[in-house]
Formats: sequence, structure tokens, C-alpha cells
Amino acid sequence: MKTELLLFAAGLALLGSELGAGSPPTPPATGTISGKVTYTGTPPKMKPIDMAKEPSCAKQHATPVMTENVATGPGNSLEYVVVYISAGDTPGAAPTELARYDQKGCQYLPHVLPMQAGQVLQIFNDDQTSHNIHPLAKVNPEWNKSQPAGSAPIDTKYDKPEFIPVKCNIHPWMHGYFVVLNTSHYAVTGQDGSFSLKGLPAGKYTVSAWHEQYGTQTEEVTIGNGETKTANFTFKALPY
Amino acid sequence: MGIDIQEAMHTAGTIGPPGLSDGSRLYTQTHPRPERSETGAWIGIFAIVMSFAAFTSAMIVRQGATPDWVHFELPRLLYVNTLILLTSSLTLGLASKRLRSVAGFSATAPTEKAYSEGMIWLAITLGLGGFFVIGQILAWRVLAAQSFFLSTNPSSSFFYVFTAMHGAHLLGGIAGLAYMIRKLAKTNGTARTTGLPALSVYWHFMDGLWIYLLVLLMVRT
Amino acid sequence: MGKVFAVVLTLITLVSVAFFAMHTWWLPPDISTTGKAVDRQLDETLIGTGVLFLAGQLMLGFFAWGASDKDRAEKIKPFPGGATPLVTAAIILVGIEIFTLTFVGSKAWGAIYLTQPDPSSIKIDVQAEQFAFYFRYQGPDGKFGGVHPEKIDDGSGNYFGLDPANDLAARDDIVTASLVVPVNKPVALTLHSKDVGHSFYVRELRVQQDFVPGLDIPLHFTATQIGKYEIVCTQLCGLGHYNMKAYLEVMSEEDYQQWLKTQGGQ
Amino acid sequence: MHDVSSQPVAHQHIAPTGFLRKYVFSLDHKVIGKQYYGLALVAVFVGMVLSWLLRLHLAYPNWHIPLLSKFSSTGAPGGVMTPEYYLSLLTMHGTLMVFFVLTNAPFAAFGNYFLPIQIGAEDMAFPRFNMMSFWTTFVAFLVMMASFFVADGPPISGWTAYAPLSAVGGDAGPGLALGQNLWAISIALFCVGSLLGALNFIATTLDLRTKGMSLARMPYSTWAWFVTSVIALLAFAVLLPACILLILDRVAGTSFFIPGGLILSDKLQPHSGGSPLLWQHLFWFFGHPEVYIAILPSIGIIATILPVFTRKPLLGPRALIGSMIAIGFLSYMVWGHHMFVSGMNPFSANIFSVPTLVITIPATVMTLLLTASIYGGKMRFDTPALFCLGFISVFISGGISGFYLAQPSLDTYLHATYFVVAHFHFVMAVASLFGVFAGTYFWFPKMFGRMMNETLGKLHFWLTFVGVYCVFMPMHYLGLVGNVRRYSAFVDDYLAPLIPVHKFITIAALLTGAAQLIFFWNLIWSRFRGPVASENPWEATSLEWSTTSPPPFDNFGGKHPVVNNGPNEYGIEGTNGSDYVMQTAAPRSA
Repeated sequence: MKTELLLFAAGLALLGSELGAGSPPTPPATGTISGKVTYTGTPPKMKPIDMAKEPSCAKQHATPVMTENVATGPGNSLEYVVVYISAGDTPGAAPTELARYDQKGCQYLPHVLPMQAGQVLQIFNDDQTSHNIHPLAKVNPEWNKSQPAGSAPIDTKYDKPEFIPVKCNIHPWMHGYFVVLNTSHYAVTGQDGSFSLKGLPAGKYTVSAWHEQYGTQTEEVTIGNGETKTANFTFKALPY
Repeated sequence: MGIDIQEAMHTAGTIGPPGLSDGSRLYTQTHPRPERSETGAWIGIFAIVMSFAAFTSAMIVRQGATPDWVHFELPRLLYVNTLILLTSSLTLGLASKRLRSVAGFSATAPTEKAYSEGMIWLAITLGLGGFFVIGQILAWRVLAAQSFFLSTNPSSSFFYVFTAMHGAHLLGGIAGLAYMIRKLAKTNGTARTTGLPALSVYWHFMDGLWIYLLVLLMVRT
Repeated sequence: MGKVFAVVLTLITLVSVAFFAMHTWWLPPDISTTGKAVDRQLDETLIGTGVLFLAGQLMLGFFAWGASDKDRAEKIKPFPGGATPLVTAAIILVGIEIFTLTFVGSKAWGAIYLTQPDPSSIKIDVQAEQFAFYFRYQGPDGKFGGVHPEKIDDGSGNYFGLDPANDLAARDDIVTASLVVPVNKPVALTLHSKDVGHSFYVRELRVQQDFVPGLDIPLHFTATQIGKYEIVCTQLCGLGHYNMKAYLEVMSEEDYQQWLKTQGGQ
Repeated sequence: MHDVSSQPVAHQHIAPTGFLRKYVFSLDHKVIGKQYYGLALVAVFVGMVLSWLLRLHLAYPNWHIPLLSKFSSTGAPGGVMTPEYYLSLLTMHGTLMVFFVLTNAPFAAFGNYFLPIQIGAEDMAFPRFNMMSFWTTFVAFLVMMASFFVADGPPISGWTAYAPLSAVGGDAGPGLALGQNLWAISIALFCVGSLLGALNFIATTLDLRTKGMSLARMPYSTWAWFVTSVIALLAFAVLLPACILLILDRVAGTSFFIPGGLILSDKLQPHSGGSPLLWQHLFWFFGHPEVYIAILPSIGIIATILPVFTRKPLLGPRALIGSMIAIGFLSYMVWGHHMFVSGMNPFSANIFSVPTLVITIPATVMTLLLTASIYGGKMRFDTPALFCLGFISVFISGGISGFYLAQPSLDTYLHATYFVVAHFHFVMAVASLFGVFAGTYFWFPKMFGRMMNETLGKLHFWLTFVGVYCVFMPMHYLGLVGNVRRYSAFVDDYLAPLIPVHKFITIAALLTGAAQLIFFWNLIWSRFRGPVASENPWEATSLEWSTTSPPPFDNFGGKHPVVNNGPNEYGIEGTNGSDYVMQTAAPRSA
């Protein structure tokens, strides 16, 4: 009698497992890597940009715009650091949404624009003056186009991962970066230096943090289902 | 201005065989003017002199501009080439001396001997010209072996530019020489080689030009 | 037809001259110590050439008028006196014109370009680049820092390629995008270019001087009027040429000192 | 010349059969002359359209120019020109006009056609060189046009291509990579073509003059072409080396014109020690004589045509020829006046200024002689005559402004402003083109055997004459205000008030340009419909009028004219009641 019951139970179990296999697997909860990027030492003090040459831009800024090569925030936080998965991630197809880059008040917004290789990049001129976009690409093809006031946005894309400095040949102070990555998991630190990479399946990752002046740092992070791990980066800043 | 001289030339010129000084086609014989190809050669030389003057002044200015001028030893081979080129001028002289009668400057028909000798000398000249050009290219290789390239230093840049320009002009002369030989051979000597004097003028000039360049390069590099 | 030509030509001539004479479009007032001579030179040339222009054009029209509507019978008239007096007259008149212009003009030119700057003048380093001017003051230490092209980085505002890390003289150098000078003080500029040829042109100063890559070119002036003036580039330097400019701000001595204080070094 | 007699050379008497030899690779100087003229027409049309676009953009910067975006979507997104595209078109306008129009039309085109005929020769001295020179120029033109269709368009460094902007390559801006290479190659080719042409002109004038055609008896146009070809021989012989060095700097990494430590596009350039001023010296050593290469032939043409219509001899022909030679000579001592403020030693400015001003003397002499030649004449106001009068007027206007720019002290203010643009357009472009127009209306009957339409001709003259003054006179005023040239937009505060003037100029330019369409139409119409021309419709004296219209293949139908008179025999008792004596007529007992 006992054996029958056991068999029955086993059968049920089997059946259950059969059914389980048949039904769609509930996706394993994805994890997140978040953290804060800070610096030690004294960073150079950012300089005010004199836009007198371009009155239409100058009048858009109550206080002078500062250079952004080492932008810092409260608590030694470091801005404009690109944090991304440099290994362990299998890049999917390029996302359909556009990466938008604005020229406004003779500034590049955002200062650093990360995007996935192959993603469509749209460049807008929101100013009353002509701008010139000159991404100094080395791996990808280099180009240099002017965009008169009120003309249509420029659509383009980059196929190979690269950190591309962008300059405006008409307004020498305008400098920014296109960061083309082989992953869909990336973030740029805000003024508080914080970032978070969401939607990571369980696994072992190499997380890299890149800063235009202080280079790249990496950290190994392993996360399980639904875990949230912290990864902090600290760059050494020099006054000059 | 030279107008009066020209007029004098005319009046002198109009004394020609009777019946030719009228409007008939033979009028030109009554004008003691140089062979047109020879005039052309001289005008060409004029222009070439100007070009190389420009190059030279460029060299002087450039050398004065910044103290980055590196002096280097000219390949020995150049002196050999110089000898070759000088000889070629000599042989061309011998050739035209023999072919002169062919060239229609004297009434006497060319002797068979003069013609064949002249042709040989022409051929030799052509050969020597060819050797010179090859020699120059070898000289480049010598220099390149010492890793002096076109863009290495202004001194080497100018060396290559000068030699190349001269070589190019000389190739023109060689082409002319070849054409002359072909023309003569086809008609075995009966063709009037009116181009020959012009060719000699040009060839000797190329010779002189090279000497000038060699001295310049010796002094400057 | 000849009469029509004469009338049209006369009209064109008079209208053209009128606009010059009335100064409808004219130079801005001069604010330099050397500009007066230039303006005088311009006036002299204007009168001299104005006479030539009127004479030439009106004579042409007059002759065309006279030469028209002749019937077949009429004989042609030779020009009175023939060519020789005409040619000699031309040579003498134009010769005199040239002589005076050269004589006076060379002085006006010399005053700007052939004189040494006053030793007490403020030394300012000017760098032109595609497509902006940047100006460098020595700062408190009265010394310019060394320039290292490879260190130039517009992104971080190091337009001159200074090396404050290792070069103490560079640390207090003041770098600005506007040329600020005190009134009535001699200023000695050193012009050099970061990339291609540019030019320094201030209409009110009556000076223009090219920047030549690889050369340091001196230029000095003294501004006599407080105000804000435009410095523009006049040497084709690339796509942003039209937009390459900066401002010259002439201040009172006090304002200038005040301004200097507000400017931090590197 | 023995071969003429004893052994006729193929080209001389036997007209070629077969289309290619006859019309394309022809050795006949007349065909080659027409080919040059045609090339100049194409070039001038392109150049003119470019100037329209430039003017439109300056006056109405935000106006979407129709079709322009079709032609270049990157250069003019949505029809609005980018700054670099403006400069590309500016460069092409200057280059095409200076080289392919002002050098080709008055000198190469008319010179080729009429120099041999006017001296009674059957052809040029070296017909093969002649053909080569045209086809080299033609290839140069194709190469230049090709730059419109390469990746980032034609170069943006202006027709003067100042180094290092023109020498460092793509880092300096759009159009400076492949576009600038094509430019340099094209100009180098053009030099070769022009050198061959000049050589030919000189040899022809020296060796092929017919019996009795002493230098003193040559028509003034022939004189002008002769002097010009000597100038050209020297000038292009200097520009060619300059171009070669430029090309080497660009493709071979040499440093002739590029100094060290240059940063372009944030990249340290791999050059050292070159001298940018070297390019300027070489270029202007060519560039200034080039001005006279453009204007002297026109002066010669006018001096030849004017007496035909005033019906009286030209005043002081020897002084005129002397002035031409003097100008040719002086033109080699004045190149520095383009560089007063370009960073060369300021002392040399004073030195260069003197010969520059001295040039105004022969120029004034020529102008006065031409003007005075009209006095007391029995003027026939056909279109060529009108363009002669117009020429004198614009030449005065353009020459006068030379007084200003020749003085370093004024050049410090006026250099690189629209005053300069006004100056060289009047004295070089418009004057030279008026010569070409006069020549065209005058010689068209000889070249095509048909007269041009007078009504259209006069209309063309009046619109053009008034038009050019409306376009270029105001530019002097802009210059006085300090309006810098070569700006693709006027963003400076002090330039804003000048926009209305620019609008006026633009409209005037469009209308003047439209007037040229009348000329183009007249050419085509008259070619087929024009009244048949007699041998000598204008009652002129020079040799081309003593042969059929158009002349036979060997110009004089196997005979050689004998010249007994000068070209200047007007207003006298001619044969059977005429008031002139042909050069070929029996010697006058006087």
C-alpha cells in the first residue's frame, strides 16, 4: 500500500515536473549594480568660459558656464564618469530609441553621451548660430559637418566601440564625448557621482568606470538572481 | 625697344633670291631667322631656368626659415653620373657634326660614312642619357639606404625634388633623341633633321643645369 | 548713342563720387595715437584720386559726345599737340602724386610698424586659433609661463599649452577671451598662431596684422578712447572665419586694475 | 623655315579630314582658339552661377536656395549653405574665373585664333604643342570640377590657397583633404598647359611673321599677346614649382610650407620648420603678373578695335606698346604689395610700395592715349565700340582704387576688405571681360562668318555697364566701413547695418548676371541665324580682314600676304573713297 502511495506521489511529482517544463519559465529576477564615483586629492578648478564672441549664446547663461573636464559635486563626487559592463555581458541588438545630442547655449548637452554601437545618434542645433560638429574618431570614420541655425538634425551612428572626443570647430570651448559601447548596460554619473546598472541577469561581470581625464578603472562583480551589489570607484585627482 | 633692330633685320633679310621676295610661299627663306624649333628650345630653356630659380630661392628661404637643416654626404655615384652626362654632350656634339650635312645646312648631300657614324654617335648619346637616369635612381637608393627619404629633412626633400625635376626634363630630351633616330633611320638619312640643333641646345642645357644643381647641392646639403 | 553714353557715364561718376564725398559709409572714429596719420593719408589720397577719377571719366564722356553724329563728309580732328605732351603731362602729374603719397604715407606706416614699443608698455600674448582669439597676461610675477604645443587642450581651457604642474611662472598667467587694456597706456602684443594663418584687425585702431604660424609677430598700439571695440580675423582661416572675433575693452586705469584682480591665474 | 619651302609639313597646307582630327584633336590654331573660347564660356557660366549663390547667401542667409540641397545635401542641408560650403564655392568661383576665364578667354582663345592670322602665318610655330596645351588645360578643368563631387567638396582655402591652411590636409577643415589635392593638381596641369601655350606664342611671333610684318607693324592685340606670353612664361614657371612643393607637403609629408608645433583638430601636426610666407612669396610672384596676363590682352584688343570705330589712328602707338612692356617688366617687382600686413619685414612694405605706385604711370598713359584717341573721331557706335568705351571707364575706376591699396599705410585698414574685392573685380575681371566682349562682337563675323545681333548686343552692353557699377562701386563703401571679405555671414555688430547694401549688390549682381544670358543667347542665335558677314565688315586694316570669313584652313588660301603698312592707317584718303588703308594694300607714299 505504502509503495503505491509513493509511486503515486512520484507520479504526481513527475507529472508536476512535466507540467512545469511545459509552462513558460518565470524569468529569474535580474540584479543591479549601483555605486558612487568619488575622487581623492585636489582636482583642478574649472574655468569660466567667456562666450562674448557669441552673444546669442552668452545671453542664455546668467552665470558663466564652466569647463567640464573635471566636474565635481558635494562629497568629492565625480561627474560625467561613464560606468558600463566591459565583460560578462552579451550585447543584444542596438536599441531602437535614438541617442539625442543637443547644442544649446554653445554647450554640448549632455557633456558625455554614452550609446550602444549601431544605435542611431541624432544631433540637434537649438541655437541661433551655426555650429560645427567634429567627432575626432580614430576607429570609426571621422567627419566634420557644420549645422546652420534652424537646419534639420544630423542622423548618424557608430558601429565600433570607441571613446570619441567631440569638438565644435566654430566655438573652440565646446567639447564633449561620444562613448560608443558594446553593451546595453551603461550609466553616466550625475553631480552626486552615483550610478546604477539595472537589469543584469545573475553572473560575473567586469564593471568599468571611464573618466575623460583620469582614465578607466575596473571592478569584478558577481551577482545572483535579484541581487543588488555596490561598486564604488575612486579616482586620484591632481590640481594641474 | 628692339623694333629698329628688327626692322634692320628685315631690310637685310629681304635681299633674297629673285622671285622669292614676292608673296609666294618661299618668302620665308629670305628671312635670316633661326630654325623655329631652335627658338622654341631657347624659350623652353628660359622657362626652365625660371622654374629652377624658383626652386633655388625656395631652398634658400626654407633653409633660412628654421635651423633644422641637416647636412648629408652626397652619394659618390652622382659624380660618376655627372661624367656620364658630360660625355653624352660630347658624343651629341660629334653626332650633330657628322649629321650637319644631313641637317640641310650645307648644300652637299650627306656622305654615307658621315651618316652612319652620326647615327652611331646619336645612339651612344641616347644610351649615356639612359645610363645617367638609371644612375640617378641608384643614387636615390643609396641615399634611401642611409634612411634619408623625401620627408626626412628639408635638405633631403630638396635633393629629391631637384634631381627628380632634372631627371624628368632629361627624359624629355631622351624622348626627342629617340624620335630623331627613328626619323633618320626610317628615311636612312634623307629626312631633314631640322630638330637636331634644337635638341643639342636643349641637351647641353640639361648638362649645364645639372652641373649647377650639383654645385648647389654640394654647397647646401 | 555717344551722347547717351556721355550722360550715363556722367551720372554714374557723380553718384559714385557723391557717396565718397558725403561720407555716407565711413570709417569709425579713430581711437589710436597712430591712426590720425592714416586718416590724413586717406583724405589726401581721396582728393588726389578723386580729381583723377572725375577728370578721366568726364573726359571720356565728353570725347564720346563730341565724336558722335558725324556725317561722312566731316573730317576727323587730331588730338591737339599729339601724344607727346599728353604722355609727359601724365608722367609728371602722376609722378608728383606718387612721390607725395609715398613720402607722407611711409611715415604713417612707419609710426605703426617701424617703431619700437615703449619699454613700459603692457605685454600681452595673443594666440589665434580656429576660430577664436585668446589673450595672456603675465600675472603678478610679471613673467610669461613657457608654451608647450602638445599640452594645448581647449577642453580644459588650456588654450596656450601652459604647464602649471612644472612651470611656476605659468601658474599666475591670466588667460582671457577678451583683450582688456587701460586707456592711454602703450600695449605691446606678441601675435602667434596655434594652427593656420589668421589676422588681427581693429578698425578703430587702424591696424591690421597677420598671424603667421611658426612666427612671433610684434604689434603695439595705444588706445585713447574708453569703450568696447571688435577684433576680427581678416585672413581666411577656415570654415569659422566669419565668426572669428573677440572684443577689445579699453578701460580707465582703475577699472583695469579692478578687472585684473577678478581674474584668477591657472 | 626651309621646311616650309622644300618639305611641306603635314599640318601646314592639307586640311585634315575626319571628325576627330578636324574638331577635337585639331592642330589648327583656329579650332584650338575656339576650343579655348568654349572652355572659357563653360567656366564663366559656372563661375557666374557660383557668384549668384554666394551673393544670395550673403544677402539672405536663411533663404532656402532651391535645388542647392539636391546638388549637395551636406554642403547645403535644406538649401541653406554651411559656412564651409560657402567657402568651397568662393574658392571655386575665384579659381575658375582667374585661371579658366580671365587667362583663357582674352589670351589663349583670341590669341590662338588671331595672333597667327594677324602676322600672316599659316599656323602656330608648334601646332602639336598647341593642341597639347589646350587638352592639358581641359584636363585641368575636369580635375577642378571633379572636386565638386568628392566627399566633402571643393577646398575652402580660397583661390590663393594660403599655407598652412591649404597644406596640412583634412584636419584644417572640410574640403582640404581630397578637394585641395584636386585643386593643386589641376593648377599644376594648368601651368603646364599655359607654359606650352606661351612658348608657342613667343616662337610664332618671333619666327612666323610674314614678309614686311616688322614688329613695329604688328597690331596692338598681337603686341599684347606677345608681351603677355612672355609674362606668362615667367609667371607659370614659378607657380608650377610652388604647386609641386604644395602637393609634396600634402601627400609626401615634407615640410616646405608647414612649421612645427601646429595643432589642428586637437592633433599635433607631424611637420616641422616650414615657412608659410614662402608660399605667399612664390604664389604672389606668379599672382601679380597674373593680373596683367588677364588685363594686357584686353588692352591690346581694345587698342586694336577702338580706331576701327573712331575712324582715326590710335594716339601714340609706340608709347602704348612701351607702356605694355613697362607694365610687364614692373609686374615682377611688386608681388610684395599683397603681403604688406602678412608678417614680412615691414621695411620691405615701403620698398614694394614704390614700384607698385610707379605702375600707375604706364597704366595712366595707356588710359589717356585710349581716351584721347576718341577725341575728334567719327565714332561708329556699334556694340564693339560701346564695349571699348565701357572698358576705358571701368579700367579707370579699377585703376584709381589701386592708389589706395598700393600704400601700406592705407592697406593696414583696407586690406582684406570689400574695397580690395571692388578693386580687383573692376580692374582685372570686369575690364578684362569688357575686352573679351568687345573682341567677341568684333571678331565673331571673322570666326563664324556671321554678324552678331546688334540690338541684343547693345542691350547686353547697357545692362552690363550699368550693372557692374551697381555691383562693384558700393563695395568700395563697404570696404571703407571695414567690411571683411570672405565672410560667409556677417555676425559682427558693426556689419549688421551694412546688410541693406549687400542686398542691393546681390540684386544688382543677379540682374547683371541675367544680362549675360542675353549674350549667351546672342552667340547661339547669331551662329546660325546671324546675317552673313563680308570679308571686312568693320573696314579694319589688320590682316585677318584681308582673308575670307571664316578664313580657310591655312588662313590665306595658300598665299602669303605681304605687309606694306602699319595697322593704324585710319582717317586718311584710302583706295576708292574709303577712309582707311589695309596693311596688305600697296605702300602709301607718305
